[in-house]
Amino acid sequence: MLYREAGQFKSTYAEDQQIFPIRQDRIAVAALLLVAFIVVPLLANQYWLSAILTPFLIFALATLGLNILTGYAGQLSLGTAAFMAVGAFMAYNFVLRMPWLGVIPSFILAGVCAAAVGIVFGLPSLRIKGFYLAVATLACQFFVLWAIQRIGWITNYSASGVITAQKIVILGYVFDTPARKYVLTLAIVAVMALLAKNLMRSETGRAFMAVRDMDVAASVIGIPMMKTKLLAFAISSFYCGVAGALFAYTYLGTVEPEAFTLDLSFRILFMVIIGGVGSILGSFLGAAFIVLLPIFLSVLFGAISHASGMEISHAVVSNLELIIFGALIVFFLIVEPHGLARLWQIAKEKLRLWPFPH
Amino acid sequence: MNVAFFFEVLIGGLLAGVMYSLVALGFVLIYKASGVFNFAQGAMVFLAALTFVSILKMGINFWLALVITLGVMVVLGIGIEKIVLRPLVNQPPITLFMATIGLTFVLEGLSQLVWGSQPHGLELGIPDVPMEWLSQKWNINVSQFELFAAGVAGAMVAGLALFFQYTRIGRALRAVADDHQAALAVGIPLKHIWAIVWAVAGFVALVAGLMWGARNGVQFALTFIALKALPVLILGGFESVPGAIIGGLIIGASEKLAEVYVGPMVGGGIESWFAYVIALMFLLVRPQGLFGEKIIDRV
Amino acid sequence: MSIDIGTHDTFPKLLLHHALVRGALPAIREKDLGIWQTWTWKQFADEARALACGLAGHGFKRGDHLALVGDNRPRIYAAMCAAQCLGGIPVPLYQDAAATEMAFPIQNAGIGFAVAEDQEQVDKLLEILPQCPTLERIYYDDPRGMRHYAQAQLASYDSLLELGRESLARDPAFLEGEIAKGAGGDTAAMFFTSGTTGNPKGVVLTHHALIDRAQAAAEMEGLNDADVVLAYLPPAWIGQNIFSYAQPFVTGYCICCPESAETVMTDMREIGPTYYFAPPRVLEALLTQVSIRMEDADRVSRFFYRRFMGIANRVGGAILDGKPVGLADRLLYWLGDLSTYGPLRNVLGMSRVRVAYTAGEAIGPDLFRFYRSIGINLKQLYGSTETSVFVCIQPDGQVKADTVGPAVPGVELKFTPSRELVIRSPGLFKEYYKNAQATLEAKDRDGWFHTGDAGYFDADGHVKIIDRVKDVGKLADGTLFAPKYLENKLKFFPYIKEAVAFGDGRDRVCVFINFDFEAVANWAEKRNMPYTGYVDLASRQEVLVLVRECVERVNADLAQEPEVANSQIRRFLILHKELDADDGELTRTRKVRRAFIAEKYATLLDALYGGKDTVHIEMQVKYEDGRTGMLAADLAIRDAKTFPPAAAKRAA
Amino acid sequence: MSRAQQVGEAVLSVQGVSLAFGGVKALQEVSFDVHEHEIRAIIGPNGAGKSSMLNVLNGVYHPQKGAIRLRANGAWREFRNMDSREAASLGIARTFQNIALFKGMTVLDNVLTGRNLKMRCSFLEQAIWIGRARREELEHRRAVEEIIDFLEIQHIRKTPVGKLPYGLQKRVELARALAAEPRLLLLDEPMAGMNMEEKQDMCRFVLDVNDHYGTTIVLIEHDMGVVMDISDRVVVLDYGRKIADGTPDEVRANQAVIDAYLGVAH
Repeated sequence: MLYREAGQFKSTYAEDQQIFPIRQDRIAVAALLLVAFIVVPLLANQYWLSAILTPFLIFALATLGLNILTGYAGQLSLGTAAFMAVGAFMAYNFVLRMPWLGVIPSFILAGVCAAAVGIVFGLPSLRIKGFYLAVATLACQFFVLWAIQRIGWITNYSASGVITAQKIVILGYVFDTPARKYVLTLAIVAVMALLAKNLMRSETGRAFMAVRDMDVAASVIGIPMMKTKLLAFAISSFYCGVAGALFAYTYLGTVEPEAFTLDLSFRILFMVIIGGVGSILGSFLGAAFIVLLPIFLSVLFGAISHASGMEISHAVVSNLELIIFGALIVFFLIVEPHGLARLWQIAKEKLRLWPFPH
Repeated sequence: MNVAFFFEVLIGGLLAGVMYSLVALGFVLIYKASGVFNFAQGAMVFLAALTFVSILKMGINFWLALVITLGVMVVLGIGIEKIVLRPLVNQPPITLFMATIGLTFVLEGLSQLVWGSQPHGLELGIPDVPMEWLSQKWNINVSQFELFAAGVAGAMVAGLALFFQYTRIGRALRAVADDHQAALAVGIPLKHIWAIVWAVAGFVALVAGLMWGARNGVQFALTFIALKALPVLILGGFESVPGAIIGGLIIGASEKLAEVYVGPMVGGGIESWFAYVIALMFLLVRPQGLFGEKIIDRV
Repeated sequence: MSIDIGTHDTFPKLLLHHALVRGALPAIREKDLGIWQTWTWKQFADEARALACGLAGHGFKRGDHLALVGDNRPRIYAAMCAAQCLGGIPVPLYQDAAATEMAFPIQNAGIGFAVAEDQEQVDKLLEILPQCPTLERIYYDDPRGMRHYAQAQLASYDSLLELGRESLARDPAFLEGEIAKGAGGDTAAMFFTSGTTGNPKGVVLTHHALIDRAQAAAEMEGLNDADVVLAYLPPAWIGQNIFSYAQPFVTGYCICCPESAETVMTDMREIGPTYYFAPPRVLEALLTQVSIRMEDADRVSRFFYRRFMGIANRVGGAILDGKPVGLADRLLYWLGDLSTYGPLRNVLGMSRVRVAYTAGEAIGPDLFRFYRSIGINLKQLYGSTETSVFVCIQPDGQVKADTVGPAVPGVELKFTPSRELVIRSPGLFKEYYKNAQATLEAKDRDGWFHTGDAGYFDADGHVKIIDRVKDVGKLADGTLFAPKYLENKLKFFPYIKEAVAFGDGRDRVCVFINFDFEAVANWAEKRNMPYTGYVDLASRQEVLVLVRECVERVNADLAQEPEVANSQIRRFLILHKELDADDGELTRTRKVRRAFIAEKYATLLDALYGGKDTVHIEMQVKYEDGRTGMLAADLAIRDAKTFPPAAAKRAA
Repeated sequence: MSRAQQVGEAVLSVQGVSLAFGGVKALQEVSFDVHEHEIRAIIGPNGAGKSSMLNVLNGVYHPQKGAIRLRANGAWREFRNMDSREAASLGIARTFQNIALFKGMTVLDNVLTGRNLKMRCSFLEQAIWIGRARREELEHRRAVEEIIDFLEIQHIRKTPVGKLPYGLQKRVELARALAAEPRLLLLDEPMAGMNMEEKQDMCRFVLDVNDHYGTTIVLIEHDMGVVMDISDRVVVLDYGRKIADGTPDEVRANQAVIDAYLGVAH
């Protein structure tokens, strides 16, 4: 209905293969970015910026990372939080020990470290598949956290293990207010999302999907199994690593192992599934859903207790949240196993063919 | 090095391993029958233990409480199968897996909502003290309770074995595990089977819950023992009951030994991951696990 | 912006002009290998010039004919212009014609050169080679599957182009000279009209005729080089050729060739033409598709669709004509445009259409109104091959469903006593090739062309066509009988695809009817009526009733018009098979060949007039897969209610 | 059959290949050769070892005995156990008996994967999607479109293969194999499970490919009919042994073959 595609023809392959082939989409995305970069920082309040939008972006990035591995390359992983942790702590150390490096390069290097760890723990994927692999990645989760707590050098021998993240200074400009942190995060996430999209629509992405869909055929047409799988782990971990660094620096403000528990890994995995396996857009939708759900619920309960006048104990509320959250997950999986991305896809198709039903 | 101490550790490890096996069994049963990797097993254990204790606390006698809890678990198992898994049939395994994680949250929330979240002690009347004669004779300290737990575990495995061998349902179950089509062909309604399996899993969870609850107290931490069971599973293979037992023993023993002999060198706390590393090492050599069959890629 | 056709008096000269002034603009696009491959005017000109030199190299001389056999493809059009560069005469042939049908034109014009699109077309030409000794060279565009062919006549288009490029490089002056030699009076092209009877006639048209008419129409509609046209009808048909060759050469707009016949819809949607031409049957098919697809929509959207279409039907046309419309209606229409018409135009690929023509046969008022009501400026056009198409066009704001509009500037019109429309226009053809006698019959000494169409001027001087003069007959009682007029009125019902009316010299009017299988099948499913196929449906009571209602509504209609009130339809039958051009029952342009049908189905005709109410028929039928089989059926014959003439009513 | 490239001399020779799974002898001492530009059929009743033979040819299985010899630019090279990737890089492409397409991807992407060995850019370049990587991607798109056009699957270019009917999937798989511009094309029962019309189409395409690209083709099929018409020479396997080798007519006349197909007890 909103789509008016008549006359949007492609006379080169470049046009045909652009990320948003439909003009209306390009306009929408441009508008969205404009709002996100300019309007939001001006209008949104502290709470929204620091408690909702920034974490949403960070989770989206981590989800993107896991989606590359699980959604595109078909390798199930439960160690996401560990890779994030590596990113966070390495970022801390780079900033701490090589201040001259600058924040962004430190983050990138942190991501590279995460990638290295990812490759190591990706090695089993060459021999084992499915849940065996998933469980194997748990080893990473536990080992990494253990290592961080045990190896003093990593935490710079801090007693508590909880470290305050250093100020973010880029070219002398200090990112200290929520708005600034948000913008920084947004910029990084936007760029990395673009890179991910490019990667997934070119040879690498196809190789990933080929391995996912039918590895025997993939190797028969010459796709190198080992390189592809490890690359998937590396890239995925890199994204998670950077996400971890952002998590510590632009969201928590502290670097601490407790932030990167198995629970977080599951959260990210949920975001992938709810958002849509093997979809970049899905990574954002999923993150938004999981981030907003608890907030929505607490608001809801707040309203209820306010309306009914009776006081609901905090324990009850948190348990109810837990239940509803879990139930919703299940419900969602039953209703739309392909996630929000698929729902969006269907809606879009309808809009494009309107007024025809199909 | 002190041989007696070594054996003490070893036996302790083996017995701890049995405890792992108890949990692992629950996973195996369900995976075998319905190919679902039921991450909620840990939560079920927690729920079982918590329910049982809470009922005891109401002053109901032990056996009655046991029966009631068993009832609850069976109903729960069947409910899960009907509400969660039936609608997801023919979905890719990962989807089912995710569903069980969602389920975990529900169960955790539910049990604490109903019974409150404060920890309870659980007294089965078997003291967690070393066996005198052993300690006197060889100066090896082995907990009575752990022996008892081992006994229970052994009994349950035996029971399950008999159940599989000699009951119609049991045989049906094996048929399903081997080949769903075949099972259908011989006229066994799959959904019944699955319901039953979940019920049985509930029972196993109860037993595990009692043992672990009695050992570490009934508290939220119980949910994490699922994580303890996972290495056992990859070691023993998701589909093999004996695998679960042997795997448990290996993990338990090696973990304890490592904890005692290797731990200090690296600053301790290695039990959180050591089991996984063993399992992993093992997998790299034998991808299909201890008892799993070899997978051949057909072209 | 209109260019001086005095100096640029031939197509090659026009091409060079465009290559000069708008060399970088797209001249022609083709959907190939997944994208719209584009030729600029410069590339087009270079291709044509090189090709011309190639042809010259193979001995193609001034006055030679070049047969073009293929679908709309850039290279076919390039070849067309190449021939003209050398003062040769391109002769486009219908690509879907059978080999035998191709033989006549080639023999008639003694054609020596041919450009064929692909293996399929080459095979046809090779098949008739024995009957066509003059045919010396065949150039094929698509080399797919051509490797095995050893025939001496064959050469690839590319090789020809190669040859041409070399010789062009060697001596560019030659071609310039050849082009300069060309004059407006020279023959530009020859189109064979698939005559309803006898052999086709080669219509000879000069550069001046085509260019002048193309120019006149272009100025009338303000066409310019920003316009876009989809070339999807046979290039051998003047109707297509004028829009995809003559007019772009005059105005410099871009034409687009679909990937294949199957993908026209999607390709049209992608391209979004601004200038569109479609014969009524195409528009009809589109509308049928729309309604069928809307049937599948859910209740709510169907409801809104109906409501908004209702509004459009009421005020859409008026708004398009710029007539005064109430504010409330304008608002509603605006909403409708936002939610329905706009999206509909979009999915039809007509969002950008500024001017749309329909012609070739009469168009149903409902059909016509539908397109105008959703905001597409669809207009009627009258013309023929002999007149370089443009004779009458409805100017914006004076559009009617039942006329073809007033004369285009430069055209003189009048009606002979026998109601025949005769024309004098710069666009008239030179002659029928090697057929002086036919030429004389068609074009009298004072240069009036006898169209053979019967009709009259309506109140505002618009031409109204009712039928072919030769078909206009008299019933036994002497009242006027215009079969085509009746047939069209019947065909305007969505359920009726073809109709053949008889009555000349008889006491009453009877018709054969083909219902529209798609529409009726759909109708049957809605009533969950099981059926096995066309023949089965044809024998159903319900269908007979359905058709009878249509016939009776036509009768009611006829009763209102004094001249034809007495030629109401008394009896009809539903044919057991769909009339088909391959069986010679229709012309390639899907006009019914009444005489032929009357002869072929004499038994049925006798039954109709013999007063029987069923008739048994057996006949050979050809199935899609080429097999033939016997088909036997009992056809029911029904009487239709007739109405007293309006005049009589008034009297009463 | 007249054709563009005349059949040349041998490019591939299989020498005394034996393959066994555990106790099962899939192939025993099988030897034959394949000439350049020819269409070579391997036929035989079910379980004759045809698929195993093909899997040996492109390194999916490794024979216990015997060797594969390939002639690459003039020189012969011998392989005992090459892996399937090596085979691919040597210009051997194949299709599978039960379609092995990438279900989650569009037709276009599936075919594009066939060109992965020709892609040179690093993943970093691809991520940035400028200059070389972009150019490379677009060039390969062009090349792939030629093949899509050749096999007449333009209309489904952007449909996910999962949604396609069986016959078309087979064609897409052929396209993917062709995208690698192979010297040697292995077709594993290309006509299995097709109706007569689809079979004819597929035959036409196989012939066209062989003719237009001059690709050497080895195809296996268990029903003799179709294959006999399109192949230059035929190897017949039965119970893992070669029982006949020659032109279709020779093979048809061969008693052992007739027995094998009529199922005479061995």
